[in-house]
Amino acid sequence: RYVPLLSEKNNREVDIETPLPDDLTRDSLELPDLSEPELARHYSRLSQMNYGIESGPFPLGSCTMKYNPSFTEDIAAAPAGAVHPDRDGETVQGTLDLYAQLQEYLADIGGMDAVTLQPPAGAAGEFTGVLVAQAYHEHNGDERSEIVIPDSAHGTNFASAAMAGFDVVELPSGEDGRVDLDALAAALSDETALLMLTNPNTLGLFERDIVEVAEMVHDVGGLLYYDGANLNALLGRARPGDMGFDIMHYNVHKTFATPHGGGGPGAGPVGVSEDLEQFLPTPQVRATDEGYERYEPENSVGKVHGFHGNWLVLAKTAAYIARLGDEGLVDASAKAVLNANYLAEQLDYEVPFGPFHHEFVASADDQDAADVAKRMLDYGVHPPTTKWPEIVDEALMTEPTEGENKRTLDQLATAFNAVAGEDDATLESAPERTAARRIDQVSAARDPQLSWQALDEE
Amino acid sequence: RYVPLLSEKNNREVDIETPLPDDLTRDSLELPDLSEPELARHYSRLSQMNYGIESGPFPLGSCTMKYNPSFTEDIAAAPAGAVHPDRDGETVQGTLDLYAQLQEYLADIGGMDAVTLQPPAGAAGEFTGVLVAQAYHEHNGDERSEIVIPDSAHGTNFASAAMAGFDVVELPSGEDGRVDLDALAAALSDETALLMLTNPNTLGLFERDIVEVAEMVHDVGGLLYYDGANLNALLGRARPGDMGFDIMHYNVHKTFATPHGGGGPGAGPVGVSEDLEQFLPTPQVRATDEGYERYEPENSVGKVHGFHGNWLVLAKTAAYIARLGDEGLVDASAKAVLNANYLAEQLDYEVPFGPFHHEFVASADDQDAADVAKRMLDYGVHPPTTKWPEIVDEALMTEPTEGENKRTLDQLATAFNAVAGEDDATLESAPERTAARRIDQVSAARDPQLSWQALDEE
Amino acid sequence: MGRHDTGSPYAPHTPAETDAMLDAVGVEQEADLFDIPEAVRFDDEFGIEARDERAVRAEMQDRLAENDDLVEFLGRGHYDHYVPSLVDHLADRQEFLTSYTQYQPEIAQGFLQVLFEYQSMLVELTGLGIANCSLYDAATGLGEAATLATRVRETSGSHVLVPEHLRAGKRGVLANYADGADLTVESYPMDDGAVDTTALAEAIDDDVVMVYAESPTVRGVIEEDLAEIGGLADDHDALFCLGSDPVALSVLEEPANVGADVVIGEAATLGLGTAYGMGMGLFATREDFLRQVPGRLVGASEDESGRRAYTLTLQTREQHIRKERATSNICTNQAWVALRAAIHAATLGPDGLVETATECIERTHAVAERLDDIDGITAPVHDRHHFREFVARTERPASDIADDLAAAGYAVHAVEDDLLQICVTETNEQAADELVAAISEVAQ
Amino acid sequence: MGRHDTGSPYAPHTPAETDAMLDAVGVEQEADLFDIPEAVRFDDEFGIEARDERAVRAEMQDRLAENDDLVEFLGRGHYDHYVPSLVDHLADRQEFLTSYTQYQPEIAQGFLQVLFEYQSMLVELTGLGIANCSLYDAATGLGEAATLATRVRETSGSHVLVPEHLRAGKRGVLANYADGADLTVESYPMDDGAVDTTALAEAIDDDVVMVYAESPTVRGVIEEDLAEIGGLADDHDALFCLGSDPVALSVLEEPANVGADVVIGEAATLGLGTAYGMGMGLFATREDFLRQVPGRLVGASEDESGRRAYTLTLQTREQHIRKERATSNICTNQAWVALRAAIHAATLGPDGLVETATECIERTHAVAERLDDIDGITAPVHDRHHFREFVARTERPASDIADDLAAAGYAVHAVEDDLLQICVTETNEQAADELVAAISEVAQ
Repeated sequence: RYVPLLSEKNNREVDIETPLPDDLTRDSLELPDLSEPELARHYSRLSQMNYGIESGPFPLGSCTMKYNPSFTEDIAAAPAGAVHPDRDGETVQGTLDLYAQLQEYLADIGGMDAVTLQPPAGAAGEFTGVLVAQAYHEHNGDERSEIVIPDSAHGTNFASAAMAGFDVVELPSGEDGRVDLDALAAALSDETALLMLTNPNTLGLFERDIVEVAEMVHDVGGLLYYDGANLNALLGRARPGDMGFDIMHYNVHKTFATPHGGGGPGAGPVGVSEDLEQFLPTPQVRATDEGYERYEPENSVGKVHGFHGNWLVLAKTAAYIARLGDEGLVDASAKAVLNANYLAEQLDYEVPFGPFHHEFVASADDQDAADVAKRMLDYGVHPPTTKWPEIVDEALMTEPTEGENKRTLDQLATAFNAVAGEDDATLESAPERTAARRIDQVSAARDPQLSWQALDEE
Repeated sequence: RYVPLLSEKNNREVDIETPLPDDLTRDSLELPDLSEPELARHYSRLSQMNYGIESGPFPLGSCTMKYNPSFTEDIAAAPAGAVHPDRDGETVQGTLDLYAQLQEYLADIGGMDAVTLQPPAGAAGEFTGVLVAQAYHEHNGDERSEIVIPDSAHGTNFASAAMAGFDVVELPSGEDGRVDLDALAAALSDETALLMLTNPNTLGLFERDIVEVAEMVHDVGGLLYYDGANLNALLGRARPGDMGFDIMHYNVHKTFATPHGGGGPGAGPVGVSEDLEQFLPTPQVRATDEGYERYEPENSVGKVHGFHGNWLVLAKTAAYIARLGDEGLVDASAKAVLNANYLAEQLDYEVPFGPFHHEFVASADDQDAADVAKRMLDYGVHPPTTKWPEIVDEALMTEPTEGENKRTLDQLATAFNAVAGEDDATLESAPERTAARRIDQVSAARDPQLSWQALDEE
Repeated sequence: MGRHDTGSPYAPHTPAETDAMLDAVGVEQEADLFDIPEAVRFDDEFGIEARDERAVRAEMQDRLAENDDLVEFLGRGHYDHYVPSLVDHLADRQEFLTSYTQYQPEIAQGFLQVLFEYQSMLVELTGLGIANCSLYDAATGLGEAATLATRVRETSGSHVLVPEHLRAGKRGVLANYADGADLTVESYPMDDGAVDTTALAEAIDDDVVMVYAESPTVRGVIEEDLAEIGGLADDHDALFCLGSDPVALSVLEEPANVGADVVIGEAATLGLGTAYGMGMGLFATREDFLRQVPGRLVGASEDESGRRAYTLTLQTREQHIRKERATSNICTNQAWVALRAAIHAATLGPDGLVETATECIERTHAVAERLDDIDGITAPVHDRHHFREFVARTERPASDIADDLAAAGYAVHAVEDDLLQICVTETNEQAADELVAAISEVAQ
Repeated sequence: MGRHDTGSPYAPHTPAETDAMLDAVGVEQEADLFDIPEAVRFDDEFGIEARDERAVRAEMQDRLAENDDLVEFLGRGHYDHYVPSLVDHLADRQEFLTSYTQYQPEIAQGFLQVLFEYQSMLVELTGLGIANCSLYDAATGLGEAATLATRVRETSGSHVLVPEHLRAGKRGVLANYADGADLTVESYPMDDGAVDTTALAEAIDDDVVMVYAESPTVRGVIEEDLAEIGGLADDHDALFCLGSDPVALSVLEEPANVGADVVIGEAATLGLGTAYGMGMGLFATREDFLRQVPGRLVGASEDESGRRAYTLTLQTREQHIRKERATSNICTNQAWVALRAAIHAATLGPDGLVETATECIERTHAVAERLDDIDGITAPVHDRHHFREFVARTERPASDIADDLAAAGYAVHAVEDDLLQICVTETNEQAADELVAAISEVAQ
């Protein structure tokens, strides 16, 4: 099941002759030179060595790997949508209409007052949100230096805060896995620009004290940021805006079923409360009497993407939301939470904390969680996220999503439980039944070979 | 790797209530009831248990399994082409233009004067051709009862002749695998309506005496039919019309790369010489001063398809021919013939007869050809057509097509030669490395179970 | 581009590979491989200029754009139902689309299982014991049914009876199949759009090998006397062949229950949508006729390890083994369309199928009633239940009205001097209001 | 339809399954599973009406059809090259499209190998030792380059220098990235569309951490003094970051040869076509900066059986491990677009890439010359070599001309009061004659 690199199949060096002076051009270019049938087989074969959402369950915690409806691809591929970003607004009313509609859908779903679709991913949404918070404080003549983030938060929260020049204050989780109000009180100060919170948090737990948390943050003059990674747990049941969050991002490639593409593209729209709309990136889209127009918010933070964000992804998002409607969105969350609870119930591994919503974190305890994952591959399923969040020993962070049926959940449970009963030696030699056996990641990092040119030099 | 039947996953019986009187309707309907994510996995999984042209070489003799360019799918899917067959000709000028162009392309390539695109497959083309020959003789007041067919011909030739009510006179091949002129002379008479010939024949041999053959058939008042299954050997090198053939069909799903679809749809356009145009099925398409129009040939044989044939396939055919042009067509044949000759050269199996063109028939000799094929599956390639034509012992009828590169041909040769050196026991227990092991076809035929209902009754 | 500028872009040979292979074969050039007598060599050109992929796409799409963009209310045997995106997404996977007939079942289990599931769905829809896994279309299915009749009947006969209202193309194909089996095709009369069973009783005799009827008919009429027709056929040892389609069959009485021996029809009503008449013939029949069935059959079996597996079966019926004694000449069929139909049916599920069918009744009825309110239009002409379509009587010549409607952007059938035919499905219903308005403009 | 009429059509639960699962969990109803305080429960509705797949497709396509159908001659950082059908065909396979980031490399070798091949192609195109496997777009790539500069420079600095001609959006993104790193962005002047190296020499000092230049520039000018710019940057221990794209890089001098430390740019010029500005950021840099690179890197390794295998590597740079000390916050990137670009590049091959690039020079030159013949138009404004696009000076206000052209069916940029910008690729060249004719109509 080894597929040679394209360059091993046939590389070719061609001389460069152009109308340009020679000193502006390269002498030659060496790249793979293969025919279409050879390429079709190459990539078709490689695809068969990859696991997608139609290959089986994909219970990666915090990743919301749900089924991606294929019809949304057709909409994204509509030729009428393939317009240049610099087109005059008057000549792309259809695209602006779609942006305006999606802004409204997302604002409604999040309980926010305004939404920008520009951030091209969740982390870009976080960075945008942090910029908005920064702009808000500066606008008030109140520069603040700190962002408070729970220890169970996604790593991107920390990185996004740092990127904008903030100091991060890490908030230790309480014994129940949630925000500890005393610890929060200790962390907050008049330097607190923002508290970034995931709710339900990465343990799948709803922050029961969210109203108090919001009050405390607001009392010191800070803002609240909602990390939307886990929004799939709450659709139509609770809205970040109603909980007191001022800013949030949406991971449309999680909650709204746009395909993850092996790592992207996603999109990370950001919603804000009314007061903060003036700081959103430019341009925004709004309806006027004559149609739709782009405009620059009064005190905009400027740009977070060169153009208008990941259009193809946004089109799929709008289509998914329109397909589901109110009832479908509520049902998606209900089934996602039901699936997580049902699956947790079947496991032999201990699942601390609770009650959880769309995901749970089991503990592999005296097994190595990473080995557990490798061994699960042998049972034909994708394993959960492992070793994170760190507040659970050997964490197996599991999010089945609403897309799995009972039979598949039972199969998953069987895989988990089979592995739970196996010894370390078995786990360490796993996987045995996959195309590639366990891959040596340590030497890959010690002596990085990042191109076929690097391999050739060996 | 077992995938339960849809009905085993979830069947559901629904009561039927319609505005119709109850006695016109059924009481209930029981069918699989699954959600889209479940179906996507079901069929995606099944596809992974199937071997396509992008999975590897597919050297089935007489099947011309060449690479199917994906861009032709886009053309076939163009919404503007999705018109109803009863549309007034004036309102579907684009479709008629494409038909007219394809008729012309095919006429040029075959050296024919007129072409009908209506037959939906090669065998339907044969039947159409036989009907045309029959109409021709009847039109001349000369009813004839026999069709002469070489023993090496495709089984469809015999069946198509019989379908039209003709008696079949089987012509034994000569010692060189070609038509034996003495045997032909003996077979011909004033009852001979048609000689059906494949050229190169199924052994890959060009009928060197084709000019004499044509003369002999024409001398007794018969017509010559060219089975286009092997046309990929001759593109731009020789044309059936120039050899004296009066009627021919084209297998566009072979020669012109439309995908075979696991058994269809194909299309089997039929070309005829000028005198026979009047007998073609109705409607034909022609250019006029005002555009394109459909018309009924004067003495048309009528219909061989309910509408206008397999439109989607014809659109792909036209696109493929336009993409290749003269040079591409000539090159396709040249490389197909080169590949067959090169591969034959590498084999340990004996390859009788020659020189061959796009295909050859090796002999497994004291091995069972069907077992050889099963064993080749274990080497990851699709085997050749086996046990046919019968004039070669334990035939391995092999057609690599132009779509394979040297490396793949070498891999194929390695597989052939490895199997050639193995013992019967190994062959009989093959395949060992496939998803399904050897399938019991005898009991499948003895006790046919043709539906899940039949399985349930067991 | 580059080295693929000339020659076939789908032949992978580099110049060096070509040379090496020519060497191995022992010839100087490709031309030397062709054993073609001088007299029949082709030294001319076709004059077809190669174009790159982009140019061919643009050219073909520009050409097709010459088709007038009309909203079609057309049926009469070719129907447009919405095909879910999932069908394309899955059916276009190369493992399905580009595979060959399943001669090596060990590496074709996926396609075989889908065909087996297709057969099973058709068994449920028809109530008959066997369904093959596709013929070309409904018309060729009718032809195959007639030749089946000659094979399964104990005594020979010379006639096939078909209804007066029958698509000409379907009758034409039947005639060609019948001719080779020494059969002639004759029509029996209809009364108000349905079979005139009294007249049929008079027309039928022991020389008839098969009686054909349709429900819905080509005019969309749901036949009410199928059991009686079946009885008449049975009385004369004639096969009763019923024409229908999978959507209609999801609500209509099972053909098996009204005595049908064979069901043929257009199964691409699921899976394909409007395709200029390209279709897929469904063919189902009684188990008694198992060894006389035309076309491919997939059967369940086991592999050596005892696991269920599928394979083409009863291939001894087929031309590649039985040659001129085969049950049919069909070889390449419409397998991929059957796969599409199966996926489409599964996507709808039983509820979706029944809902689609029910709408074909309700929606058609509603549109006919609205047309009947227009001066100059009577609809439906036949006082019957309809499915998908109906005919309307016009005062003005029907073809004039059809032309006016085409100018206004709508395509309808003009089936006789004073008859229009209109077909409504979920894909054109959004324009039904406009059509009614347009007809009211031009009806008089 | 049917049981999937309500609720999510993508949740497979039958009512019986739901009940069984609720039982197993020990609750009566789904609502009981939500541990949400009363005060923040949402009891209202969004008012979004669910529509079926067909309706959503129709609605969205109707909406997009409201876009005017203009032939676009637009570029300035977002380009339309023809994407071969094979790219869609392969990239849309669910195993690629719907997979996750390759955290379990044993079942993700296919995607990893494609990304490794993408990285390798970029290494060839840039001449630099490392390419990551995508950032969001060129603009964010520029931002990441600036923060990289602060990390790799031994002494701190406070400035980034960018060219006077720079897309506002790109500068805007850079400014936000720079701000967090305590950098300010300043422009250096250009002369006749290219870098004014004398002015740059004056502007640069040791407080500059990075000098950015583009070739081709936002106006399509091929920069002639890249080595000099690189030298100036080097003299002041500033990184030299070059903006370009894979098509241009296939013929232009390797960035490594002119002293570039980082190459950023829009790599979706291969693989994506016009997509309302959606792109994919290429990011290549010198091996020295390996552990400071932002974004994902795929490395070759071996599996336990000793066979070559691929894996994400050096993940300790990334946010999910290093948190606020990560080299970037990027997590979800544009991997699938990188896969598309890699397939597109492979489909073109070296000849095809070079041919595409050469046409970007020749075709643009030819169109500029023809415009120059029109009274009221001077083109190109800059006496330079151009790639894909150029600016033309107008006598009438440029925006008026652009409006008139839009009314005639063509979209061009009005970049300043008297400057139009026009981009020509293989996808609009067929309309270039018409554009020239249209401009000659409205130039005065």
